[in-house]
This record gives sequence, structure tokens and C-alpha cells, in this order.
Amino acid sequence: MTGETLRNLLMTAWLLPLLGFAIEIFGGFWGSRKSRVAAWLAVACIATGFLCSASALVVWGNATGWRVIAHDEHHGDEHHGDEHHGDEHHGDEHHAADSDAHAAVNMKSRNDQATTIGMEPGNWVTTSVSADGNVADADHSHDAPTVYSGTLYRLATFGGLELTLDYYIDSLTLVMFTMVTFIATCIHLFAIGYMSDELTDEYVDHFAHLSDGHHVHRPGRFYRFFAFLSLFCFSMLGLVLAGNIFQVFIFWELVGICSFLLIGFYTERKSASDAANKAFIMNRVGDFGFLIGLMVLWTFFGTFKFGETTDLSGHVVEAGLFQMLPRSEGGDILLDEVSGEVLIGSMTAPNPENSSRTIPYSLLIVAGLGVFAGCIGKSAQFPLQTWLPDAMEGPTPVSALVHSATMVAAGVYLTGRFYPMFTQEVLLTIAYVGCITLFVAATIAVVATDIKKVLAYSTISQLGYMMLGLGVFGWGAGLFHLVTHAFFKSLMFLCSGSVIHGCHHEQEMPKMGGLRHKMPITAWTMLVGVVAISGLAIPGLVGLSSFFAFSGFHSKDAVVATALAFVEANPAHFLLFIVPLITAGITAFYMFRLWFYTFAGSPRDQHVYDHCHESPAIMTLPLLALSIFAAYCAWGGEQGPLYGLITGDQPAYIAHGIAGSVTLPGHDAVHEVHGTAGILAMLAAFSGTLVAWVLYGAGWINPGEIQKQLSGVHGFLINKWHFDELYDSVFMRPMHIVGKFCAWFDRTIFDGILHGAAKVTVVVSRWDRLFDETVVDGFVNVIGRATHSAGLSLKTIQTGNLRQYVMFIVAGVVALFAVVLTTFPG
Amino acid sequence: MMLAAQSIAGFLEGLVGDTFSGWGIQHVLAAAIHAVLLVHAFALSPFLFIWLERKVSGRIQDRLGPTRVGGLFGWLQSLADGIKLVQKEDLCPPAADAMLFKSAPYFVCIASFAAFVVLPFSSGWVAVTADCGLFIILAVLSLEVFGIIMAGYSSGSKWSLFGGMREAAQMVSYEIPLAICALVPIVAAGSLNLGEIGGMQRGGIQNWFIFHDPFTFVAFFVYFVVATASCKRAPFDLAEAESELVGGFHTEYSGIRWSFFFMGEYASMFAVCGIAGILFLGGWNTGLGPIDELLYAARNNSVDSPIGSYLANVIGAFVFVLKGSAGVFVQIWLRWTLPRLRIDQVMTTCLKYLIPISCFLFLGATIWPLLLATATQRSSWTPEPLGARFAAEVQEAETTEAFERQALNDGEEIQ
Amino acid sequence: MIAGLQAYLLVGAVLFVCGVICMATKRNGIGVLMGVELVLNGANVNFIAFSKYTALGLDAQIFALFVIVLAAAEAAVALAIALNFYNNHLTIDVDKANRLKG
Amino acid sequence: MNDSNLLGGQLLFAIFALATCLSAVAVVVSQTVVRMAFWLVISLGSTAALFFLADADFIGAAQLIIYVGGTLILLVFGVMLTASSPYLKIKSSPGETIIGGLLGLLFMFAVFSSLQGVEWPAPPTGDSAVTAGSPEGNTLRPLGLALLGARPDLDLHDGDTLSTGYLLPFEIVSVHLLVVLIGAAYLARAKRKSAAPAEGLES
Repeated sequence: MTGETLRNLLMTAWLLPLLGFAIEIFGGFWGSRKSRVAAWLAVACIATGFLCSASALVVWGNATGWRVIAHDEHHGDEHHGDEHHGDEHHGDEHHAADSDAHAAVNMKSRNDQATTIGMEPGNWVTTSVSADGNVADADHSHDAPTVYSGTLYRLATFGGLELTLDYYIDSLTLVMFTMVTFIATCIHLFAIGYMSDELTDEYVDHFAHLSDGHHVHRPGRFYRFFAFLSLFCFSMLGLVLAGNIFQVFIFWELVGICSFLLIGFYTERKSASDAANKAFIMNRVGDFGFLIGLMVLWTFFGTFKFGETTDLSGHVVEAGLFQMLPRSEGGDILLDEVSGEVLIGSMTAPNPENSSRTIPYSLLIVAGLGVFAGCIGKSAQFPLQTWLPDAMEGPTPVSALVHSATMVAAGVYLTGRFYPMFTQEVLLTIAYVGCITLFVAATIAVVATDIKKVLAYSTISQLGYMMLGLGVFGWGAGLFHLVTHAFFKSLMFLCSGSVIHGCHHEQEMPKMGGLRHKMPITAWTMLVGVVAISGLAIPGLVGLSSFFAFSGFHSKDAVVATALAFVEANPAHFLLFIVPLITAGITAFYMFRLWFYTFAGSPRDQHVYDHCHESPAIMTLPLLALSIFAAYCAWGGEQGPLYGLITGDQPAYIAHGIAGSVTLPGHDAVHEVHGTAGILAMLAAFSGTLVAWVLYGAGWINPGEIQKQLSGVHGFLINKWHFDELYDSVFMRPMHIVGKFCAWFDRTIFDGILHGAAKVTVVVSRWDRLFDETVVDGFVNVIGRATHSAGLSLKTIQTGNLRQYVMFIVAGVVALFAVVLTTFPG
Repeated sequence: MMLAAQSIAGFLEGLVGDTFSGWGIQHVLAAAIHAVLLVHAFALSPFLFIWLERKVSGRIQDRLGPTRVGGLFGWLQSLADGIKLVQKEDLCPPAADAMLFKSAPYFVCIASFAAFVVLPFSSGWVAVTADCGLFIILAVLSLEVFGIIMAGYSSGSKWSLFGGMREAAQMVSYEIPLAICALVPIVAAGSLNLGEIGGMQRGGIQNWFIFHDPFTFVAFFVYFVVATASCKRAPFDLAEAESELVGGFHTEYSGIRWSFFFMGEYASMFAVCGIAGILFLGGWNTGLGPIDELLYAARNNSVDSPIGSYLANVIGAFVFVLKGSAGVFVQIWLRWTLPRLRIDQVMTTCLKYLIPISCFLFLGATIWPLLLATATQRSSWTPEPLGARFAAEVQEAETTEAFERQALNDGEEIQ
Repeated sequence: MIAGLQAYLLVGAVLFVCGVICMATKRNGIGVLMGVELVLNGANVNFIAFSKYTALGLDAQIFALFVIVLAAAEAAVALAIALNFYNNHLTIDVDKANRLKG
Repeated sequence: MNDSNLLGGQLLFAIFALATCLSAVAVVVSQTVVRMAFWLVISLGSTAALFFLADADFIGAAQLIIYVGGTLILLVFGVMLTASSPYLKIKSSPGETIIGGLLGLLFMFAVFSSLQGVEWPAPPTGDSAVTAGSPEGNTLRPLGLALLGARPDLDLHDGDTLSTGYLLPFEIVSVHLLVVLIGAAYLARAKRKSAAPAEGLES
């Protein structure tokens, strides 16, 4: 029952935006351009989706007794009570807050237990729960991950390949659903205000010019924007709900399409359409790897499904991908003694046919890397990170959505979802990619002056943190950071959107300053976000620390602590801790630089300042809502309810691989270094904040002078590490050279052959024509002329004179008679 | 061909003896005598009818008509006219085709006269006995139109040409209902031989074919109308419509040739009325049963008493001529009573009304015996149903043929 | 025997030859038709003669009857053709009807 | 024909044969179409008389009513309808006439010599099969029966059920006549080709 309820609720939340899209895109096309109906419809769809998601979370919690948050019956009852009187938007977070104290007490033992369970043979597999909600393994029902999976709809069957729409519901799915729908609702509401200038029949686009120099005039596309937003939400929710990797791919591409449509929303602007193209093409590079991974998976595993397939009686008939890699007691992947390859088989559905199948370890790595390549593209990781800053060409709400809840989150989500299939080599790659990304992006963000660009680079950088966290075996840490980041990054983007809206589409920070006087709500909510992303907290004050330790502090702390634990276990990879630590400082520096630049100090451009204004309530209310979440969603940190929810169904087992080159830090190790890492990270953040205040807040040092002294570095950063140029020279130019060569080859060799053949044909046909005209035609003509002349000579007999014919007849008769008479006389 | 007046031939044969028997001279002489008689009948009847017409028209128009010539009723008026016409100059217009112009009246005359050849005046009193006598009469009468056309065309006058054209169209059209209506009593009689048809109606007025069935009754009147039209008599005299065409086809004629046309016209009037008499009105039979039987007996006893037979035939001829003359009188009566139709009305009357009506009558007459036989369960009510007659015919012919063939074979065997 | 078979055949021959000459020499289309009628009549005379003087008997008469009937039909159609010809060419001269000459 | 009627019969035959032949020649010689028609009427009428003399009464009557009364009147109609001027004469060239005449004479000679050259069978003695059982010249009934399909003089004996009558030809000829009448009416219908376009131009 629980499974069906969850499925129905999430399906409603998932499909409503699609319905909204269909109605909005057609109804809007035929309806008035000045109508806000499309927007409210979209809001209604996504808000209902949020309600459904939240309800699903509650249902799931009730079914599992809230064991991920609290372990005794008392807490479960208390949550029920809270849930009844709680506000919809904050309901589950209230539980989190209420349960924090208890959770903190119990967390350690729970984590220990989870780790222990993970090590126990036979218990590391995900436990499948049948549709009626009964946990299959009663002994471990309390702690084992609870997964509801099944098939929604069968698309097609190609031989053994069955393409289906599946669902895979665990706590991560529910958290993602709730987070995505909530943020999307806020962004939708915000967009109603932000996009209101599209509510016209003739929209003048000041950034797009026709060839004659005039601005582009076009009908407003308000309805289209919201239709695309709805489609975007639908795609993202489908991706999250997906129960097989192929379905993920489908929605993966749909997300790509939607981002293309929304980034290129101002399609008349060349920069916007270029950015859309760039985003799309860069994603295709990653998707190519994704496809390779899919092929490997299909070839060796024969299924795309995550979870097991059970029959009506609850027996497992077919194992999912996650159950197909048997592990040893130590967690290592089992090797076939004979072939030296990895065994494939299900522990829950012992199938003799499957037991003998194997996959080469290298191909397992390839499959993991391939899927991760897709995540690189989607989540803008090095080396495919360049599309994301350009994607700022889209309207700011789109940026907010893309950067927080949907697109880039999809990559991280998939990495987390697909975690059981990654070997440690892959994970190490993920860690390093994240490490490089976070540093590169952070350095560029330091010199960026466009308010949205700064945020964009910060996003890339934070995504790098997430990947790093995942890569250093911190599954919970990475996804924790994903959720918290989604809240504060969407908050900051909406704030920047509010600023841009208020400053009449002025995005350059050097022209702003002192805006906190004009738009206080925006300024202070922005400050919440900045503090959150910087990971600032006031240490030592145990009582108040909870209030001053915003969400970013907890999640980044978790990532850095995991990294430190990893580095301690594997000193060779010390960079994986040093770089994030330094970058934490840089992050604080550039974020506060942004805030000081924009809101503090005195106005640098009086014109902009004079005309700017605070945004309307429909834009600021989402800011307030989001700021609360940005601040306190991670209440309690790793002992808090959010982390508990996320890791509640953590894949009990993380692939170790077989090389053993990396030592896996246990949870204890992580916990041991947690304090150290937290202090180091906070020190870095504080120093970054201090520098920012010195340079921009207080203005003691003129940043321009530093810029001049370090002009080389500055130029290097301004040019984004010359990645675009690098790609241009590495890929584009050789491609052009190859293309030119191909063109030359085509024109000279191929065309030459063709022309030669044509000339030969012409010569042959000339000769053929000669033959035809002289011999064949001559023969025919001779016959024709002979017939004609015979006819001419005979035609004189045919006088056309009736009487002559009679005469001829008579003469003929007489002549006949004469002949007869002379021949037979007598 | 058979010269029917066997009595005269036999009489002559006895007269001349065997001297010239090989030449058949007696037949030639008998033929000549009959021809003279016929020609006189042919020539005298117009004289009588023209006088009659003049008197009747006078009476109808409230005048006296001719009174001067020949004393009482001016009965010699026609002779006087004839003498006058013979004396007139025989004119031929310069525009005319002289040969055709002069020969056209003879055509009309000859055609009318030829009709008298097969017209029986009484039982056995007929120039030529032919099985298809009615057919021959109709054929010969149809020749008359050729003379009219010839006259109209060769006169070199547009009035004449129009008259000829009209006459041609009218005659050709009216021949069809004429023939079909004549066939109605033929169906009842089962023979085309006019002598046989006349003989069948012996024994009372109820045996006349006009009272044979409803179709023959209607057919008589239709026939009379059509006959009037085919004699180009008013109201169908479009060929000589005075008010439009001066004199029509005879505009340019004068003298004796002009009179030939009228001799032909009145002769053919009598001919068609005579045919009507034979086909519908009992022919030479008086219509009084006992008298008919008496006359029949007298005729059949001709061997014993030639005089009685002769007298019976005279009475029959008188009755026949009376019936024909009555028909002619009605035609005269009609002429002076009814206005003339237009040519399109004439053609419409024929093609749209008379032909369908006559076809219907013919069809009805063929079905009538079958209906009657079915209704009364008596096949003997009519002389014989057609099918039975046909079967009997075949049976008779077969037996005769078989007998003859048998005889022939026997003879051959004997030889 | 003057009125024997050969006399009839002679009359038929004369009719036939006259008809043929008529067809050959008359330029008037109607005249040509008359020639045809003469020819057919010559044949009919022969039929009747054979009916009387040979064992052909009734068959010959029936043949003659068919000839007459078909001659009438032929005359009707030929006359219609002649009228059409006159309508198109405003003449009845068959020498003008030589459009199909070689 | 009875022997006793030889004189009358031969005399009449001579008269009508002469009329037939002379009129036929006159048809050839005449220049005017109407005169040709006139002579043709006489020729065909005389032929009908010859038929009467040859004991073919019905054929003779049919000849009169169909040929003379029908066909020839049609022809005269044609003459009138196609005459562009009164007494229209379309003369043939003298050479053609001479050649035609010579050819005719040659043809006549050929026919005549063949007539003479053939040994004609002797006429059957006694009554011919035609007139068996009926007076001379009265062939109406045998003809009618034959056209209805029965030949009492030939068939219906020796178990022969195959009719040798003329029912089918009779029906075919009847339908043929009907078709020809309709076809002729259609063909002769005035089409007025030239008038219609002129009106169109004026309007």
C-alpha cells in the first residue's frame, strides 16, 4: 500500500507539470499575450506537485516509522503530531528541527550500526520492499534501506531489451522531489514578477538588434516561458523518479532540451542562442560517454533497471543493476578465479544462468566513467564546464532553476544514484575532477564582475565540492551539499534576479553599490545566502552555533571532513584536501566581494542607483521563504534530520573495487577528523571574508592596484583559464584543418573522378548519338521512305471518286469475264 | 393471275367453241369486257359524287346548288362540267417540266383505278381475286401520292411545290394508321382476301365486323378519319388549301388534266369507303339475316339458275355501292362542316394520336379473342383463336404434303 | 418460250446493268441511290424467276422479301447520309465527296 | 400459269418487261433527278407487275408499298431537300458517259452470253411446291408460315424437328429495320453547325 501511495503521489507530482505544459503551450499560443493564466497554472501544477511530494515524504516516514530521523516510538508519534499542525512549506523541516536534539544523541550509534550492517554478509544488498509496504527482510526492517520499485509502463520490447518506465523510490528520491518542487514553486512565483515585462503584444528586446540597427520587436512570450518551466520540472522529476538507467537517459536528454529552450529564450539575441547551442553541444559530448556506458551495461548486465523485479507474491524474478555485483565479505567485488573477471549475479534472486556471467573489470570501469561523463557534461565539471557561465544568457529564474534544483543537480544526483556501480578508480577520478573544477571555477569567480557570472562560477565550484565529496566516498556528504546548495544558490540567484530587475537589467557589479538602502529585503536575504555558501559559523558557542551555522557550513564541513579523512587514509592524494580547503577561503572571498560590491558602500553609478527599486512582493516572498531554508535546512548538520533523510537509504555498500590502492576511511575516521576539518574550513572562510572586507567592504586596499600588479594572473583568470581558447585551438582548429583537407579532397579527387566519368560518358554518348542518327535512324528512315513513296505512288488510284470505283468494279467484272471466257472457251 | 368472272369466260368459251381455245382468246375477251365495265364505274362515280358534293354543299350552306342542267336537281351538271373541261386548252406553264407535268395526272388516275381491280362489288364480282387483296389495294393507293408530288414539283410554282410537299408528308404519315386500322378487322377475319372477308359477315348486322368487338368498333371510326385524310379531303386538305396555296398541287393545271385529279380523288374516296364497307360494314350483305341467307343460297345455286345468281349479285353490288356512297356522303358532309386544320395539327393528329390509338386497337384486337375465350371458357365464340388456326394450318399442310410425298414415292417405286 | 426463265433473267440483267451504269455515271448522289435500287431490283427479278421456274420455290420469294426490306433500310440510311452530306457541302454532287482521296 | 392463259400471260409479260427495261434505260439516260425518279417508279411498278405474273402476289404488293410507296417517295424527298436550284442537273462529262455506256454494253454482253451459255433446268412439271394446296399466286399463307418458322412444304416430317423456317431472320430484319430507322433519323437531324457560333459571337 505504501508503495502504491508513494508511486501515485509522485506520479501526480511528476505528470502535473507535463499537463500544465501542454495546456500552457497551446492555450497560450491561442490565448491573450497579456494573460497571466499560464503562469498561475504552472505555479498551481508545481505547487500541487510540491504538496504531493511532501505528502509522499510524510507517508514514507510513517511507513518506516521515521527511523532515519529517530529510533524510538516517541519521536515517531511526535512527528505525526507536528505534521498535522505544521505549515505545508515547512512541515518536514519542522520535524527536522524538533527532532534535532534527539537525533544528535542517537546519530552516532545509528551510523555505527549502518556501517556494521553494511559489512555483514548478505545484508549489504538493498532490501526490496514489495508493493504492499511489507519490508522483505523483517530482521533488518528497522535500518535497512527502504526501496519501492516497479514498472509504470512498458514502452517497447526489442528482443531481450525491454524499455520500460520504472519508478525507484527511496529517501533520496523523496528528498529530491520535495526539494525540487519547493524550489521550483518559489522560482515560478518569482518569475511571475520577473517576467512581467513579457506580458505585452509588442516586446522590445533592447539587447537584440536587427541588421538596420533597430531593436527587435516581437510578441511577448510569457506563456511560453512558463510552459518551458513546466516541461523542465517534468523532465527533472521524471529523471529523479526514473527506475532504470535508460529512463534516466531519456529524461536526461529532455532536461537538456529544456535547458536549450530556456537558455535560448531570448532567441533573437545572438549571445543567447549561441549559449543555448553551446550548452546543448557540450552536454552531447558528455552524453556520448553516457551512451557508451549504457552499451556496456546492457551488454554485460542485460538490464537497465536499478531495482529488482518482483512478482505478485513478492518473490524476486529478476535482479536489478544494483544487485548484480556480488561482494566479498570485505566488500570487494568478487573475481572469477579462472578468467580474472568480475562475477555478475544476483544474491537475492539466485539464477543459475546469471551465476556464470562475468564482466571484465576494465569494462566495469569504462561503464562507470561513461556514466560519469554524462554527469560531467550535465553538472558542468571540468573539462566541460564552459557552457554554464554562458548559460547566464537565459532569464534569471531559469538560471536559478538550472543552477540549483534541476539541470546541474541532475548530474550530481545521477552520480549518487549510480554509486553502487562505480569502482574505486572511477570514484577517484570523480574526486579529482571535482577537485580541479572547484578550484578553477573559484579562481575565475574572483575576477568576474557580472553578478550572475560570479554566481555561475560559484555554482561550478560548489558542484566540484559535491563531486569531490562523492569521490572521496562521502556519499552522504556530496548529496547533502547538493541539497543545501540548491537552497542557497537558488536564493542567491533569485536575489541577483531581483537586483537585475530592480536595476533595469544592469548586471555589472562595478556599476552598483549601496543597494542595500534601496532594496533591503534583497540585500539581507542575499547576505544569508552568502554566509551560507561561505560556510561561516561562529565556533565555540554551543548554544548559538545552531543559529549561526547556516546550511552551507554543515554540508561543506561534511565534504571537507570526508576529504580529510580520505587524505589521512591515503596521503598520496593530499591535494584532495588542500585544494578544497583553500578554495573554501576563495569562495568566501568572492561571495563577500559580490555582496560588498553590490549592496555595501556607496553607489558607483548614480543613474543606476537612482532608478533601482525594491522588487514587488511576489518576488521578495520567495526570497524570504528560500532564505529560511538556506539558513536552517541543514539544521543539526550530520546529526540533523536532512542528512538523516538523505542517507536513510544510502546504498549500504560502496564499491571497493579490487585494486585496493585506496584505503577506505570508515565513518569513525570521518568523525574523528570532523572537528579539525571544520575548524580549518572555517578559518579559511573567515580569512576569505576578511580579505573581501578589506578590499571591498572597508576599502582599505584598492583592488584595482592588486589587479594591476597581478595583471598576468588577472588576465589569465578573466579569460577563464583560456579554456575556450584551448578548446578552440585543440578541437576547433584541427577540426577546421581536417575539414579543409576533406573539402580539398572532395573537390579535387572525388569531383575529379566524377568529372572524368562525366566527360567519358559525354564522349561515349556522342559516339552513340552518331551511331543512332546514322545507322539506326537511317535504317528506320529508309523503311519509312520506302513505305511513304509506295503510298504516294499508290494513292493516285484512290481517287475518292465514288463513280470511278463503280467503274473499276464493272471493268473488273468484265475483265474477269473476258479472262474466263478466253481461258475456258466453250 | 386469275380472271375471276368464270361465268362470263365460260359463256364466251361456249360461244367461240374450240377454234381459238389454244390461244385463250375467251379469257382475253372476258378481261376486256370487265375492264370496260370497271373503267365506266371508275369514270361515272366521280361524276355522281361531284354532283352530290355540289348539291350537299349547297344545302349545307343554305343554297340550292346546281339546278339548271339536266332538269330535276341539275343532275347533268357534272357532264356539262366535263364537256367544258375537255374543251379547254391544255396549258403547260413554261417553268414546268413538261413531260412530268403532263404525265402526273395519269399517275393519280391509274393508282385510283388500280384499286378498283381488287375491290369486290359483290360475291365473286371482282376483277382479280387475290389472297392479299387488301394489301394490294393499300399498296396501289399509296402510289397516288407519287402523282401528287410529281405534279407539285413539276409545275414550277412554289404553291404547287408546297402542296406537293405537304401531301407527301401527310400521305406517308397517314398510311401507317390506315394500314394498322385495316388490320384490326383482319385479325377478326383471319384473311386478307376481301371476298372472304365480305362473305364472313353474312347473316345479320350482328355479324358485321364493326360489332365484332370494342376494338373494331373504335377502329372503324379511326379508319374513317384516316381514310378521309389519306384522300386529302377536308378537314385534312392541306395539299390544296385555297386560302394558303391557291390550288395547291393543281394550281397550274387546267382542263382535262385538272379533272383527272378530281376523278382520282373521288374514285379513291369511293375506294376507301368501299374498303370500309367490306371490312367493317358487312360488304355486300344487307345486314338482314334472312335476306342474306336467301341471296347466299341464290348465289350458290348459280349452276342451276344463272339468272338468280346474277340477280343476287346485282343486289349485293347495289348494297355495296350504297354503303360506299354513304361513306362518301359523310366525307362530303364533313368537308363542308369542319374548318381546315393547320399542317402541324394534321401531322400532330396523325403521329401523336392516331398512330398510338391504332396501335392500341390492333393490340387489343389480338388479345381480345384470348380474353374472351378465358372469360367464357368457350373457344368457339370467335371463329378460331390464332394459335389454333395456325396449328390447324400446319396440320393440314403436313398431312397433304405427307400424302403427296407418299404418293410420289409410290409412283417412283412403281416406275 | 418467250416468258420463260431466260426472259425473266434477261429483264433482271437489263435492270442490273442499267443500275450499274446509273451508279457509274450519275453525279447526283440520289441518282446513285436510284442505281442501287435498280441493281437490287434486278436481283429480285431473278429471285422471283427462280422461284417460279426452279425448285427454289418459296425460299426465293422470302429472299426477295428480305432484299426489299433491307433495300428500304439501306435507302433510309443512304438518304440520311446524303442529307448530311448536303448539309455539310451544300451540294449533292458525289464528285465533291472526295476528301478521302489519296 | 395455265396453258390456256398463255396468250394473255405472254402478252402481259411482254408489255411489262418492255416497260421495265425501257424505263430502266430511261433512268440511266435522264439528266434530271426527278425524271429519273419518275422513270424509276414506272420501272419498279412494272417489275411489281412482273412479280404478279410470276405468281408472287405478296412480293409484288410488297414491292409496290415498300419500294414505290415508301422508298421512292423518300428518294423524291431527298431530291427536294438537296436541290439547290429547280430542276437541278449535274451532268457527267461526255467521256465518262461514253465510257460508262461502253462498259455497260460490255457488261450486258457478258451477262447475256452467260445467260445463253448456261443450260437452265427445265421447269418442274405440274404445280410447283410454292403453290401446292393453294390457288396460283396465293403465296401469302406459305410465306407467312415460313416467316413464323414453319415450312409445311419442307419440314415437319420424318421426325425432323429442325425448323427450316425464317423466324430468326425475320426477327433480325425487324430489329434491323428499327435500328436503321432510328439511325437514319439521327443522321438526318439538322445540326446547324454554322448558326450557333455566329450567335455566340454576336452575344
